[in-house]
Amino acid sequence: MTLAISVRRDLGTHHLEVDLEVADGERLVVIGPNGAGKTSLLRGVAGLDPIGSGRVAFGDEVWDDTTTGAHRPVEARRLGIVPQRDALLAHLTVLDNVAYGPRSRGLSRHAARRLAHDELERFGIAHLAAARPRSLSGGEAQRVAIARALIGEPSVLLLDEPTSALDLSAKAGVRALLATATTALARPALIVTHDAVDALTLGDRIAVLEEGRITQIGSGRELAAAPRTAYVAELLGINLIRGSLRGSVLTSGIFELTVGAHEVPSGEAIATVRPRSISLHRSRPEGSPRNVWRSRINSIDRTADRVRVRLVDPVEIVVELTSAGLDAIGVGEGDEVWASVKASEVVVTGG
Amino acid sequence: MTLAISVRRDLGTHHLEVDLEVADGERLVVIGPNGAGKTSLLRGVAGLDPIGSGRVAFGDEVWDDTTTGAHRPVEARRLGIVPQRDALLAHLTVLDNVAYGPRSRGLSRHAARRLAHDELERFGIAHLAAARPRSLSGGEAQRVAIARALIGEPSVLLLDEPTSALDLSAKAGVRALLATATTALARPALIVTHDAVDALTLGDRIAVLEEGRITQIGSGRELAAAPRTAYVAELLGINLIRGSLRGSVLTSGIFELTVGAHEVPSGEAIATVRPRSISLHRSRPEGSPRNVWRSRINSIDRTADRVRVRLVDPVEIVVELTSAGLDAIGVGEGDEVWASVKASEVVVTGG
Amino acid sequence: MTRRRNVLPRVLLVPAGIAVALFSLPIVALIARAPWAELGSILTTGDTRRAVGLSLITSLVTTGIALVLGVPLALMLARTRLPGRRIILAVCTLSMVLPPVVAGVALLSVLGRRAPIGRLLDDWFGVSIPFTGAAVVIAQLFVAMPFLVITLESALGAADRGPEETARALGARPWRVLATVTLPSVRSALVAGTVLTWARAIGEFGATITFAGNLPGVTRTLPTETYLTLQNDPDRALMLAVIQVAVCLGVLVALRRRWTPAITGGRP
Amino acid sequence: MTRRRNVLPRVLLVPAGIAVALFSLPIVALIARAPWAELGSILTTGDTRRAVGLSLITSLVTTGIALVLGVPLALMLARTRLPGRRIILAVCTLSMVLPPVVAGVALLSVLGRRAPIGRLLDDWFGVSIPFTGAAVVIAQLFVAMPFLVITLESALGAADRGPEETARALGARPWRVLATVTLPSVRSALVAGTVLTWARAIGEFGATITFAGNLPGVTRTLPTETYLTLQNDPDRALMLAVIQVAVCLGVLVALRRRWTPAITGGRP
Amino acid sequence: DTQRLNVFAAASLGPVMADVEQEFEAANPEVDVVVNLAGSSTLAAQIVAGADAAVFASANVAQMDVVRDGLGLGAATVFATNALVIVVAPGNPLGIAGADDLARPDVVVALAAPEVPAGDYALQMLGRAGVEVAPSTLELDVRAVVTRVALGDADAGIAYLTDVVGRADVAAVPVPDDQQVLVEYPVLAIDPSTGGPFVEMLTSEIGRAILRDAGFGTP
Ligand SMILES: Nc1ncnc2c1ncn2[C@@H]1O[C@H](COP(=O)(O)OP(=O)(O)OP(=O)(O)O)[C@@H](O)[C@H]1O
Ligand SMILES: Nc1ncnc2c1ncn2[C@@H]1O[C@H](COP(=O)(O)OP(=O)(O)OP(=O)(O)O)[C@@H](O)[C@H]1O
Ligand SMILES: [Mg+2]
Ligand SMILES: [Mg+2]
Repeated sequence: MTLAISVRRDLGTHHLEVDLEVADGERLVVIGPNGAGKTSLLRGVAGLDPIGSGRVAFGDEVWDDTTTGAHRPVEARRLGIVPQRDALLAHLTVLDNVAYGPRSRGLSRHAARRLAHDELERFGIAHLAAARPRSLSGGEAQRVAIARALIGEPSVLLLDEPTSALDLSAKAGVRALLATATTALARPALIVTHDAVDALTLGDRIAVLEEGRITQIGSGRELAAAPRTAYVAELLGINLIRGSLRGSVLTSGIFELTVGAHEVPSGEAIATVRPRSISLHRSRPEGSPRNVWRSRINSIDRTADRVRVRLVDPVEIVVELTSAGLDAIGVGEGDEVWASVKASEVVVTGG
Repeated sequence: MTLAISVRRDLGTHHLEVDLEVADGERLVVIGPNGAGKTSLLRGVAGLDPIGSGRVAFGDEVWDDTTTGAHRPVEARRLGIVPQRDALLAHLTVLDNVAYGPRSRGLSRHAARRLAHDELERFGIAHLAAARPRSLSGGEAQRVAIARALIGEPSVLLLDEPTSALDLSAKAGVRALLATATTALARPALIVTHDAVDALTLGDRIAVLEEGRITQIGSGRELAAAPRTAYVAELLGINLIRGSLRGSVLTSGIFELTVGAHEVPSGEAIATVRPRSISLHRSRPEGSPRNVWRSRINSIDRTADRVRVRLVDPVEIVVELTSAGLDAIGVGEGDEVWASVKASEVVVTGG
Repeated sequence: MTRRRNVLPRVLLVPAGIAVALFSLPIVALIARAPWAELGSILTTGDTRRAVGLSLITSLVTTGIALVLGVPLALMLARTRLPGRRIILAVCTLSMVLPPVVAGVALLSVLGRRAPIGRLLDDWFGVSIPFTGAAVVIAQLFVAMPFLVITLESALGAADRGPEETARALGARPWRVLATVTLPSVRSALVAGTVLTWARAIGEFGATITFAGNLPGVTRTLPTETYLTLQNDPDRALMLAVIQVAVCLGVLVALRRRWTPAITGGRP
Repeated sequence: MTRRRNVLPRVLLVPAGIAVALFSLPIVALIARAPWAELGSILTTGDTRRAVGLSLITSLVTTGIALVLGVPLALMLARTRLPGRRIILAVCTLSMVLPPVVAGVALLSVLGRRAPIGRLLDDWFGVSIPFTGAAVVIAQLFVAMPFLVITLESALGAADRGPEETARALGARPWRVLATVTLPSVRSALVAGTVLTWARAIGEFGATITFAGNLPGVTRTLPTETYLTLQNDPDRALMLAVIQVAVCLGVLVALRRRWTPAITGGRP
Repeated sequence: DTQRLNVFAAASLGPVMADVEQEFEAANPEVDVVVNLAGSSTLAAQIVAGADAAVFASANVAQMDVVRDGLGLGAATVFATNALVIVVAPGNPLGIAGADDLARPDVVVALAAPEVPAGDYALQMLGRAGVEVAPSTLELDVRAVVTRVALGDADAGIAYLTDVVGRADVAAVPVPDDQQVLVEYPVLAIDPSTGGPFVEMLTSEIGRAILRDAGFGTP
């Protein structure tokens, strides 16, 4: 059964206006900047926050409809839910937290605890069964909350940043468990995350929510192929420059970029450049690249063997190179550098 | 002044045993798996949790010494602190939360609010000044908490997963602000994180905490060059195999790996292999690689253009390849594959 | 977990000490002045034992009924947008404000034999409430239940609603939310309100005597007995008061044993 | 924020309704029976006005002192590991359990001119407490302060300690933590306890008349006046009780106006 | 500069004391009379505990004796008397004619508790009448007995004559002389120099007239 969502709600600084459908067995990831309204959307679908005006339906079960006033209370929606904060019931043990749902749906205490225990084992946290939430570490608490959401046979999964407190291997483990569980359940799952790997790994489709509106929706591959906004591009580690195209030159403010072969008509257009295809130089480089400009290093993010250098002025661009490569140039934050990229590496799409 | 920490405390399932020094102006990142004791360590240093037995001193100020019973109360330690959860005071506005520290240290209400307002502006969240914490999104709340920690002139910064709820661009921004602020302050900073980019970008040194003990400490470069534990290796995206070395063969259980040229004596040894140097094949490959084995795909993590394939059986190994590369092989989770790596790509160090 | 440092300003010990003195000195004086020699004779008196028994039974019944009626009322006041919310809260408080004797008269004006409702009860069921144990309980309820309602209402109003939302999201129906989340989250206020109600009920005297009357074994509670004895034999009355204090202390300590660990258990 | 759905089981309306009836019917009956024709003459009587004034002043003074003494005591009980913690809590409760007249006798046994402390005060400072306004306040304190202490102690015990830790970590010293975090976090219990204390104090009568006497303009409070009038002119006494109810309602509504927004303001 | 005179008087004497106070202050402008009204036993306890009382007017001899014993004082003066009556509803619907009718099973009787004077007197009276009564309640003071009958929860009770004088919501059935008991109100000047004049006025013709108006007898 399909989860059909249509929500219009005032969030103070902006409006939440979302229309979405999540099919049975589909994992829809909602990703977006802080304050975009992801949590508000999820809580609206759950029935915990008002939806303003609109309609939420699961198959032919109407959960909320502000035109008819129909409302199905939260507890009757059979949700598997991980709230963004304060997920656990503080006065219950971990075991009883996980057993709470099954017990609420009518299982005996014994059966519910048994089920909960199995679930905890699946998550490798059975040793925490008797602990109280207050004494758990952040990551432990989050794993308990996820276990609790997956237990029983929820109709719809609503997970709000389920992996934000997890360490790397726990993240991978939880992602695998989530993938298995949602596939086995064959129910709609709505997953909010900030983590691009979560989104690309788990999301059958990814909806990008910015300032209350969905700016792009599609598979990870589709998004990576043609990111529509700077946020998506940054998320996927791609540079995006909006500008006006005339012939083979895209102009964005005072910045001009010669682009590769294309069939895009003149006018508003988007150019994307992979961070690895840009080179950095200490002084003006000689040679073939058509695009060469002077810029300043704003910040440098490091991973084990690579660095991502963020340039600002005249345009924001991220450049990825090896640590050794950066050392060879010998520049740091705040320094001036020259950047270059071949026109053939600049892909242009319609605006 | 140096922050000298020596803590021995029972954490229930394991012991926290940490000796650390953080120099003035140094950013020490503590990273480790969930439940390792990072938060307990930070709270111990802050004076919020007992340190069990041991000593915490900042320069010649003794903050805690269980042999003499000396204790400096939390409020007299002039901390800049971001707790892992429930950071904000729920009954105060955002502005008053940020102004709380300066006000507590004697500033007039007006001056404290003015300072707080400036700090909020620096973080780009001045529009939230009048909001109550309950109405903030997760990421907004976290930014407020960080702003609050950096205000005034704290002696020591203690930040517990300060970026976990932030979106990608906020993360980069906050990292930059943190770097600037700590450099300007020239005070010890202890930063707990799960995020390898945070650690490598911010950490002058990185301390790896596993099961209550520090298993490795050094600069990011040092860690990347010779990871000592599977956790560090995974964090940095490197494969690590412990085994016993005899000549050019490292044996780990039933798995044998031919390693590159080395001068390591026989016995316990560690081999590291970069995920990109391993190839995957649908059927047994012909040709030069010395190491070829059959394995099974446990999980696949995706980024925009690359995938990380986790193999299990007979040994846990992560392989990184392009999405296109994986598509070309045409395998998925649970499938059997062949893996190969050249001996020269397997680096061995002493155990 | 080891040494936990005092986070309170030291000076607070001074007013706290004065408060303790204010509470304890009169009790100590009472105990000191009481004629302990008479204890045996008082304890073996049938009147005293009947009064103690009646006081215990009626006050516990009152407390039970107060819970059954007062908890729902507190929930309604705190959790729904009842129109007359504030007025009801204020009216609850008024019964504490009335001098108990007036409270008794007010009760008689409703449930007395000639009063509107009392007459109906008498005509239809032949039931007359004054001069019965039921009247004692009603009088105690009227003056003591507000403590439960007001204490609980304030705690419910202040309690975080997050856990209730979580419980509902996990599929818990209203009754289950109430039993497993709402009430446990205000447990200490519930205990405090119950103790206050019970203590006020067992000490009640003015409203009881006015509404229920005073017949040994039926409506003569320990406070009434004490008051009467005070008329002729003040010393013996002090001994009765000491017995009252001892009985209450016994019940409180027994209750605290059962309740306190549950309250403080969660805190490190 | 728009429609918030009822999360309480509907059936709870039944007991809640009974509770409201129990509280309100006697008050309604009182108002119905009171001789409203006499209202004018009563209100213009100097005695009544003096009694109302005295009741208001003493009960408010009592409430103020109860806050000054009771809040520190509640803090000590809830936040430190005082050795006699439970005993002190139980003793607080005992003063509620004593019949008020006995409480008055107990106070006389400590502060009477012939009693240990009273004699010292008399000898050293020439101060005699009984039959003064101070005695009225002391009697009210003795019976009313426990409500504040117990309500507040339970709320403090249940309150999350996290915010206090945060405040300290931000550099707040104990007094500041108290004023900006601890007390605000139990604000609704503080209000409830204060209201209970004030209501009990302004309704106090047995301990007052015994310990402080019944001197017009000095120690004759409204409940005492009502009691006396009840002896000689019961109808007029009912009218006095209605005046008492009206005065209290006025104060409560005035207080609620000031307090309630602060309490409920945070909740959506 | 006025001199203060504290009169401790039984609550039932309230209206009488108010009138005497007026007369006394008129005659002695330099004196401010303050009347402290409460139950006799409360007053006795207060005086024994050291209260600054110049005059004690008790509703019964026993509490006066408590004070005399406690302070070692001489004899008191009886200044007023009272008589018992049977209180019934207005119009006496149950036709209660005397003590015998109080034993009828259909009559709900309220008495004062034997521990308080009115209850003691009532028992004496019933004893003289040779009637055994099973009361429904033993009130703590005699006014409560009247209230019971006035509200209709009791059909009859035994109270003082002064309790029913001037009341329309109850009626009184007189008690024959052979069953009547002697109810005496003693007064004592605890501080003879200041309290003496007040006691004098109370026992003078002025005081007696006030007492008679309120329904008391005067010795
Ligand atoms: N009750 C409320 N009152 C006022 N504003 C609110 C309320 N709830 C949410 N908002 C505002 O709505 C916006 C969206 O909040 P929401 O929690 O949905 O964001 P989010 O996308 O989940 O962000 P994050 O990634 O930081 O968790 C925020 O700017 C927040 O301040
Ligand atoms: N008060 C306590 N009582 C019992 N166990 C505790 C208590 N506090 C912490 N622990 C245990 O100590 C361990 C370390 O907890 P801590 O919060 O320090 O972990 P962490 O390294 O911060 O983990 P995370 O990354 O998940 O936040 C956990 O296993 C936790 O369950
Ligand atoms: Mg959110
Ligand atoms: Mg932690």
